[in-house]
Amino acid sequence: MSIKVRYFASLKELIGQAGDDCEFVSGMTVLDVWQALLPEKAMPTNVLAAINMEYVSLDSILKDEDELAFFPPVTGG
Amino acid sequence: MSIKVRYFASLKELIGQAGDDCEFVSGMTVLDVWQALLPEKAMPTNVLAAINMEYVSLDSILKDEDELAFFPPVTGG
Amino acid sequence: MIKICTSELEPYKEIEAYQIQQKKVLLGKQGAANIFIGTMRDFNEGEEVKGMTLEHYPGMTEKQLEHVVAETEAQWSLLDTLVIHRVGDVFPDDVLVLVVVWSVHRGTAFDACRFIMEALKSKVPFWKKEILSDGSRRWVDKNTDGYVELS
Amino acid sequence: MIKICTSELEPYKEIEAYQIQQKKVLLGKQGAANIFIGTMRDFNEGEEVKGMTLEHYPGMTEKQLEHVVAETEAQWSLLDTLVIHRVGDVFPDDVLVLVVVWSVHRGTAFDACRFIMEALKSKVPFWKKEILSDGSRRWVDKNTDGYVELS
Repeated sequence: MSIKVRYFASLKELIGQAGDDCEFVSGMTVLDVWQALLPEKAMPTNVLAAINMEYVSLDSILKDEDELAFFPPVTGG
Repeated sequence: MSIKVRYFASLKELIGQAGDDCEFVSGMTVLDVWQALLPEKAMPTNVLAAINMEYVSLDSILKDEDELAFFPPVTGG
Repeated sequence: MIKICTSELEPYKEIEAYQIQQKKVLLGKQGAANIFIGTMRDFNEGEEVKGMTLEHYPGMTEKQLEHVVAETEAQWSLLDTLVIHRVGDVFPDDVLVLVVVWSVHRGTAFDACRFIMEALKSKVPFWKKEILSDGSRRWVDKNTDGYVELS
Repeated sequence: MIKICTSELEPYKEIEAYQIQQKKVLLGKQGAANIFIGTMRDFNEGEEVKGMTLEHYPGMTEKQLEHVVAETEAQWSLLDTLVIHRVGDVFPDDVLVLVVVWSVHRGTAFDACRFIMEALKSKVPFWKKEILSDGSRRWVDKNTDGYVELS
């Protein structure tokens, strides 16, 4: 009963780790996961989120065993 | 005292020759040269003209020894 | 085809190899190819840059590249596309990205290649961290819009 | 550089050779290259085409290509350009034209490469005569506008 959480790039450095696990609670949103894991860190305004490698909004609801990623704006190319 | 005239592509075939010489007359225009050399051939509406390898309009005035070219719309690339 | 590349990206070798493989799709029909090659510069935002690390999100990067190509193919009639992106440690003059679009007509190839580049730069998870000449490191903040940027 | 080519045009060899020659201009600065390759198709306007002859106006063709490149360089800030056009007898899948633009930023490279292609197709004296499958020959009438063409 958990969500696998991953952080990338500057956000990984800001948080100081590459990922975490979050206990799954039915109906929890992307923002709920951030607040559960990082209660003292305000979410930067430009953070992007993905569930199972697809972009989602912060109010998206998670399912058990989902992979949730947080990362800064992309800068490839 | 002459203008060197050149024809290209489909125009060369239409006229049946690659070029011609035209006696130079002071003040003569591009159109005058066509009419002097090809009195029985109406100029096709899309013909382009160049004097010394630069595009010109049909009322441009020639100088002695100029090279005058007539050709159809370009189709390179 | 899309590909993530962890060592030197040699764009012309990649294109030639791919064209041989895709003969059936291209021969006789290919009227136009538009190719974009993005290369690492030795300066950015007024600072000399010695090197760079390209991070990505394995799995999601490929998935989002596939989405970009699918979206492009839905919008234009293309013969084929090739997108290769470098990851890991890179240095000035290393090729970072290659996009090739083959089509029957030239307008399509130009439009679609540019669309892929813009979508890649705004949607596909890659992140650049630069190493400056004094050894300090900084993350690149965000990509510019390539349709409006000034030269 | 501009060049008229009377035998097989091998675009990637040409680009690689030119890049080595132009190292001083490109190294460190080249952020973007946009490349257009035009290739002969085996059909046109509903007919199978077996071959083609590309006629040009020696002297004027080079002069007008130089004008096109100068006009492009006046409009955008570019590092370098390469334009090569094939003339003479060609067959399906032969490369007819190569345009490369190197610049610092990608928008510039895309815009300038496309501008060169459109200017080349509307202003530079080349003419195509096609050989159809029944052996008959026909002149290509006029070029389309690559900014508005449908795919």
